[in-house]
Amino acid sequence: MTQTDQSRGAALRVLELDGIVKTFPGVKALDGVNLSLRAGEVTALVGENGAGKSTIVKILTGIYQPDGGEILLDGASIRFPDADAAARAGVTAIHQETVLFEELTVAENIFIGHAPRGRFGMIDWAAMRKRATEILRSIGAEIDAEVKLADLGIASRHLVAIARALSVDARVVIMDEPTAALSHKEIEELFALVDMLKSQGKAILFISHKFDEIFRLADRYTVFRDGQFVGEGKIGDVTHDDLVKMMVGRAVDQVFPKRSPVIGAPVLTVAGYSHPTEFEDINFTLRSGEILGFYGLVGAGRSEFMQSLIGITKPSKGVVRIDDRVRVIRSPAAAIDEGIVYVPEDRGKQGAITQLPIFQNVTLPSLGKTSRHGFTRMAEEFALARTYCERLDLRAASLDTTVGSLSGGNQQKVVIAKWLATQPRVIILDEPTKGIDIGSKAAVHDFMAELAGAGLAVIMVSSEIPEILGMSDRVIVMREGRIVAELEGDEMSPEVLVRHAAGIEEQLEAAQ
Amino acid sequence: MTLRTIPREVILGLVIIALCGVIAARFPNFVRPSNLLSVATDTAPLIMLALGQFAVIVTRCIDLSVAANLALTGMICALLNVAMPGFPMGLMLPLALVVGAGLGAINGVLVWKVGIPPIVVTLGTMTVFRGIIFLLSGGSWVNAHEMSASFTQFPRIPVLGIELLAWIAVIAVLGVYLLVTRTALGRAFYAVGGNPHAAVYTGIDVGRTQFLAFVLSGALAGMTGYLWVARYAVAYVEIANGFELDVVAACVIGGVAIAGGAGSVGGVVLGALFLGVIKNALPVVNISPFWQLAISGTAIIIAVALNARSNRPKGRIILKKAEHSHEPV
Amino acid sequence: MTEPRRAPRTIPDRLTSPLRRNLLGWESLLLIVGIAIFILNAFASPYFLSAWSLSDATFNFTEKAMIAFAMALLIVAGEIDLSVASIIALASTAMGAAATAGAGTPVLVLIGLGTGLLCGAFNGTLVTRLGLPSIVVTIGTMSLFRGISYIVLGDGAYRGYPTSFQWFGQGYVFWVISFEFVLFAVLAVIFGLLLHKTNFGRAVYAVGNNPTAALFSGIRVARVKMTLFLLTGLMSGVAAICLTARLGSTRPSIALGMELEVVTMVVLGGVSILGGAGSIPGVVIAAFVLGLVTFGLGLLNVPGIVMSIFTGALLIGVIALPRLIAKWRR
Amino acid sequence: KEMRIALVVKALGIGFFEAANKGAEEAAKDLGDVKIIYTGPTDTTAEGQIEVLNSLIAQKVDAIAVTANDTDALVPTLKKAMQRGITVISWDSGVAPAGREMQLNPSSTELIGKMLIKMAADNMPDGGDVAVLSASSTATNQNNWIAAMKSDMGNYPDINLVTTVYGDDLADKSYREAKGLIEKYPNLKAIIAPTSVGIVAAAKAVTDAGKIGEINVTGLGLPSEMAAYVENGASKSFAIWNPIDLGYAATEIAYNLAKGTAKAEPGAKIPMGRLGEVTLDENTEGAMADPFVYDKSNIEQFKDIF
Ligand SMILES: Nc1ncnc2c1ncn2[C@@H]1O[C@H](COP(=O)(O)OP(=O)(O)OP(=O)(O)O)[C@@H](O)[C@H]1O
Ligand SMILES: Nc1ncnc2c1ncn2[C@@H]1O[C@H](COP(=O)(O)OP(=O)(O)OP(=O)(O)O)[C@@H](O)[C@H]1O
Ligand SMILES: [Mg+2]
Ligand SMILES: [Mg+2]
Repeated sequence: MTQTDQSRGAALRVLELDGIVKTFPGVKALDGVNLSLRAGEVTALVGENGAGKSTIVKILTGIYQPDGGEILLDGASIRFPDADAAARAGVTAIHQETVLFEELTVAENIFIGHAPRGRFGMIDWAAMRKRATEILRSIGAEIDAEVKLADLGIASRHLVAIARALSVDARVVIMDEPTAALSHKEIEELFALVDMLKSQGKAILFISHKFDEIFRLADRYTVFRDGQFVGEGKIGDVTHDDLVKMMVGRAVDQVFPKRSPVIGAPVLTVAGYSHPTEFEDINFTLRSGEILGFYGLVGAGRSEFMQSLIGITKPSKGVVRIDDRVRVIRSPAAAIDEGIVYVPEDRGKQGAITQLPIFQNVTLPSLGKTSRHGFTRMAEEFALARTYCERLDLRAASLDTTVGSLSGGNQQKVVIAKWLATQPRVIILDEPTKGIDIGSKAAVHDFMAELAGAGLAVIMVSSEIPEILGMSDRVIVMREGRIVAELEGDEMSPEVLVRHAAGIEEQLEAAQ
Repeated sequence: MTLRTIPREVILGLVIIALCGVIAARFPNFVRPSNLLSVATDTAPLIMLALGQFAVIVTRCIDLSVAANLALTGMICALLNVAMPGFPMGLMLPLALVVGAGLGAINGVLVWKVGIPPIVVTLGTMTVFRGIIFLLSGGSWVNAHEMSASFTQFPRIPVLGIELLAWIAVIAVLGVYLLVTRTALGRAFYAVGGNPHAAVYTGIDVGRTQFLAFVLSGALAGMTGYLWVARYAVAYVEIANGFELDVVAACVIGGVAIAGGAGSVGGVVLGALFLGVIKNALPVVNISPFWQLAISGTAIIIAVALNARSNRPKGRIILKKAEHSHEPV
Repeated sequence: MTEPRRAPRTIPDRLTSPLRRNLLGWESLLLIVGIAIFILNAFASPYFLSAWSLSDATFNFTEKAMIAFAMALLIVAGEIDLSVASIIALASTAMGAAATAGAGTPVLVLIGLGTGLLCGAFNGTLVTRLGLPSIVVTIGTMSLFRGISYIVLGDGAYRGYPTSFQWFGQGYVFWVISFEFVLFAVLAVIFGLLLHKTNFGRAVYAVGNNPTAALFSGIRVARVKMTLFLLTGLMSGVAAICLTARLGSTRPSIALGMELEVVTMVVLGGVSILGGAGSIPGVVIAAFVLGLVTFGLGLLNVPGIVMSIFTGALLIGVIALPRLIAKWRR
Repeated sequence: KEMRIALVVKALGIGFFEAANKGAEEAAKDLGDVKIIYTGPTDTTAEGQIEVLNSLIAQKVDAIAVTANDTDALVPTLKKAMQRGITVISWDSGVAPAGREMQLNPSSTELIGKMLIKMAADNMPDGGDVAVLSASSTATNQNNWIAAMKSDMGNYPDINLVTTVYGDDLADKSYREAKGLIEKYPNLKAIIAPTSVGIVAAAKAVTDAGKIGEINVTGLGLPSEMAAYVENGASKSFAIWNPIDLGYAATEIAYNLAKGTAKAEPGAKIPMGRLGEVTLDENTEGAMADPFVYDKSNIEQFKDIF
């Protein structure tokens, strides 16, 4: 690098972190890390689950206070005592967890904390609605600003979170896994947005586990590993494999496990399953040893349908056969008894009990196995939990730490471990690798393959095409609560999947 | 329209009207305008306390000390009146407001700065406040003849034919309405209660917001304390004992979510009026006094159950045809 | 597969032993407070350290504590029952009516327990079937249950309890050890085991911390809650038997206001009012602490209302202290 | 050694009992070697009184003079007290005979009942409706007086008792009940409230409703609390015995029984210091004195005393 290059770089650096340290009870989340963000550039922050990425985001937005080190804004040292201070300094973020208010309207969710004021300092609702609608339109989201957030789906909520981040006039925009809950179309719109922000000279920090996104968007990269700074540089100077190596400390092959499926007898047959508002006329058969992929855009109703299979919602019509016998499943407990388990998508709400320790989470659905006469047996619980957690390469200080203190990806592993421990016959995994790092993803995939090999029937709901194609023996595509295609073998290609999921195929058929 | 799509305020309003109708069938005098007005006036203290409680519950807290705060502030006003009969009445109400707010602030600080759960804090201060009344008054009553006439007459001063007490309640309702719908603080109440975690991310100081809700609740309780003591012309340790549960019940009947984040001023006022009608009607209608407790308990349960039915979470609407017919089955 | 996976790392079971964690826990703090109060009492009043005094003192908390055990489980599961005192009134009234009609002691006991269960079932049904918040439901049933007592009894009273029945409230098992105290101790052990050592107890914690995740994990959440309401009703029935036997009569105002004392006991025992955390040993110690405070102050003839300043301050103080220390350390 | 006599009241903070305490202290001073422990629960519950009694038993006081929240519920505890050698008497609101050595009634129940209806009747020459506002439905003395009053109503054929309501000795509840009475019975001529809390609330309700002169409030009350309403005419007259004397008498009796200078048995005469002596009937009950009527003519004189 030449002298001028360096000084120009320094001038562009809007925000710098120097030697940031952050410890939680028992964990050193950040151990003297550096990070610099430059105007008009996208910096990708990569690292395994628990590397400390989200922690840095929280420090930058004033939610956590660092135990050591310095934050420099335009070269001057600064502190962010709370989220408001960070926003006023021009730092805004889309957090990993959606942090919104169900009972408030979309407009208010976007503007709470900095609502436009009218006379007597009272909130100007009209102005707020108008500006909210403008911002939503600018990111291509067709969401009514006046509806309650509770009435929106996950994807729309995420768009509201993005709109909120844009509602402050920021110089630094942070995005912590913004695409995790978005589908193809919305991701494209987000990318366009990032390009626009870049052209406006904003400094952007982009966090993602998806490498294609990183190579597509980022100008620079920074790598953390286990709370430590590993390296940084221009994205053009590294290859995919280099980056993975820096992140994990070794090479990881992205190839999905090779399987030679032995497909057996039908285990689960669903016929004419319908619900008044959520899905209609679902028919399919699942065989032992098979991995059946469910693809669709986010919001296609896959989760709702899967949840009705385990008795969370009641279908209005249709039957389920298990081993050719009709069964009515009224509750998840009954489903577990039948050998059907569902690994939910929303791990914070449905998957994990974050306040309880890891081992208690893992054994919760299998308490019958680790107890005698209804009395719990600690040693057996630990043994069971350890077996499955270590298989999934969980990173945790001990099995007695609470799940809430784990990183997002590690929480996901606990949730998967918990369901595997029930030793089911049919396992439904809803977005099983959402938000988990590349190494752990491979571990989950391996494990899925192994389960299918051992004769389990697996349903995998995923919105990631490579994962669907790499893992499934057969794919069902859902759209607006209906099955629109069932694909096998050579029919399974990215284009076909997207066309069915987006409804292009249907339009074509209708046109003919 | 189904039961679920009608706003709860309307349902509650209809229930109250129906209730009045039933009472009128047995006792026509009950629905005379003058009597209805007097019922509303009698309910004013409950409305004011419920407004404060509403703010507190919306922020995901609860204030069980309101009745004790009322009693303590009322006793302080009464003792002040006895000691200085010349104390100007124009200042008595603001003074009660400040004293009440101070007591509310004690709750608020314990919740905000020490981080004790609100129900624990207020369960504690509830008994402590009552104890302090005993210490202040030596356990004896302050009676009508010890109070100055202007002290006891204040809440009854008629303005446009309606007692001042009722006007003060109306002002409190409007004030709280503007506060929660049109100010940043009011919206922060909802945000904090709806999702405290997210509130931190949006730069709202959760503890401070809850503190302010407690101060509001305390101020309203204190103000009501003076009005109560003046109206009934007596102050003693046990006044309004157990009233906190009525206040909470009024809020919940009015549709305030006990888990925080949801509720409306209109609902709260109607919830309080519902209880007010029942409490005032029972002694009037020819019902054995021994039935009153069971009846008001049943009424609370039915009101809450009705309310919950109109508020069932709807399933998501994914199917296109379902979206158009828009009639959740 | 081109490269063997990294050998999995071993995760230790736990970093701190359960014993050490308990030593630093809430229960220890409370125990210290309890011992301090005991010593203070012994110094403050010459009458305190006598076997009969201490035995009499236990009556100040045994009945409340029995309910508090069940209430602790209910609160851990994220619900609450404010109608317990009214259940006592109703159960006592039912027993009184039966006694007047000539029922014997065993029948009376069954009626007391049965009424408690019925009331618990009523609360539980409203909460689990209609999905109503328990705090509100039980504010309503609190009036309803006691209201029924008033309807039945009016300004009258039931008196004619058989002499053998009175043993439940006035009997001594051994020297100064009353029946109530023995029952209290036995129930403490049963509830301790139930919450801390059984699958049901684990389900209670799971439900209290995250009912949705618990449901998805195959726990029958509604059934767990229903069981807890039944249990609370049952224990209110047990307390009704003891209290009625101790008083030897029933009026509708029996046990008025006891619900708040029970909740105070549970919360002082370290049960998180928000659900999901708490222990039975904590509640047991809290029962002793509250009993000692009221009895000790009673010996000094401190009026009850002034006592309540102490209990209120104790409640806030004991909970505030560890938090303040943690803050101050940082 | 000084003798410790506990004066246990229904609830602390009620003016009537505070006055009784004054009398007890007066007796203690007269007797010289007596210490009064004035105590009671905060609200009028039997359980609260039992806790208080338990602590008194533990303190080994010499005598307990109690006015009961519940006739029967205190019996087991008081029996225990007597077994441990403590002298137990009840006064004002009595305890069932098994739980005490004697009961001191402020006045005879019949006399009070007669007085209640007479005070109402004296001010309603044309007869009409009257209603009773009582304290809690479990209060023994209230119920007895009302029963006695009802049995004397045959002498007043023009007077019609329409209902009995309960204010639970809570000012606001009593007020609401009184208002309800006024609303419901347009022809109501008098409210009889044999409770010092209820009578004040009723007088206030009548005043507020602008019914002074139409509805007369009478019953049992304290001059200090009622003075304002006698002056404004809401209450023409009311009665009470002197609570100071009552406390004084209870203390004297407890002292004499504990000392052994008298024995509580049917027919016994027990000295009460300056008040002479009380004679016990077959239920070991005795009456202290006749009730005394207060009206415009004498209220000034007493309102600062009790
Ligand atoms: N509130 C907390 N209390 C205790 N430990 C925490 C807390 N938050 C984070 N940690 C720990 O800090 C470390 C870093 O977590 P962080 O959430 O920053 O990881 P991440 O890089 O964002 O991972 P992911 O890719 O899974 O989102 C982890 O070991 C986590 O367990
Ligand atoms: N408005 C809402 N109310 C309640 N739950 C919702 C709402 N929107 C989404 N969810 C839940 O969040 C999760 C994710 O929703 P998402 O928008 O992904 O829809 P989905 O039906 O899961 O679609 P798919 O699984 O096909 O992506 C689901 O479990 C869904 O039940
Ligand atoms: Mg993260
Ligand atoms: Mg989904």
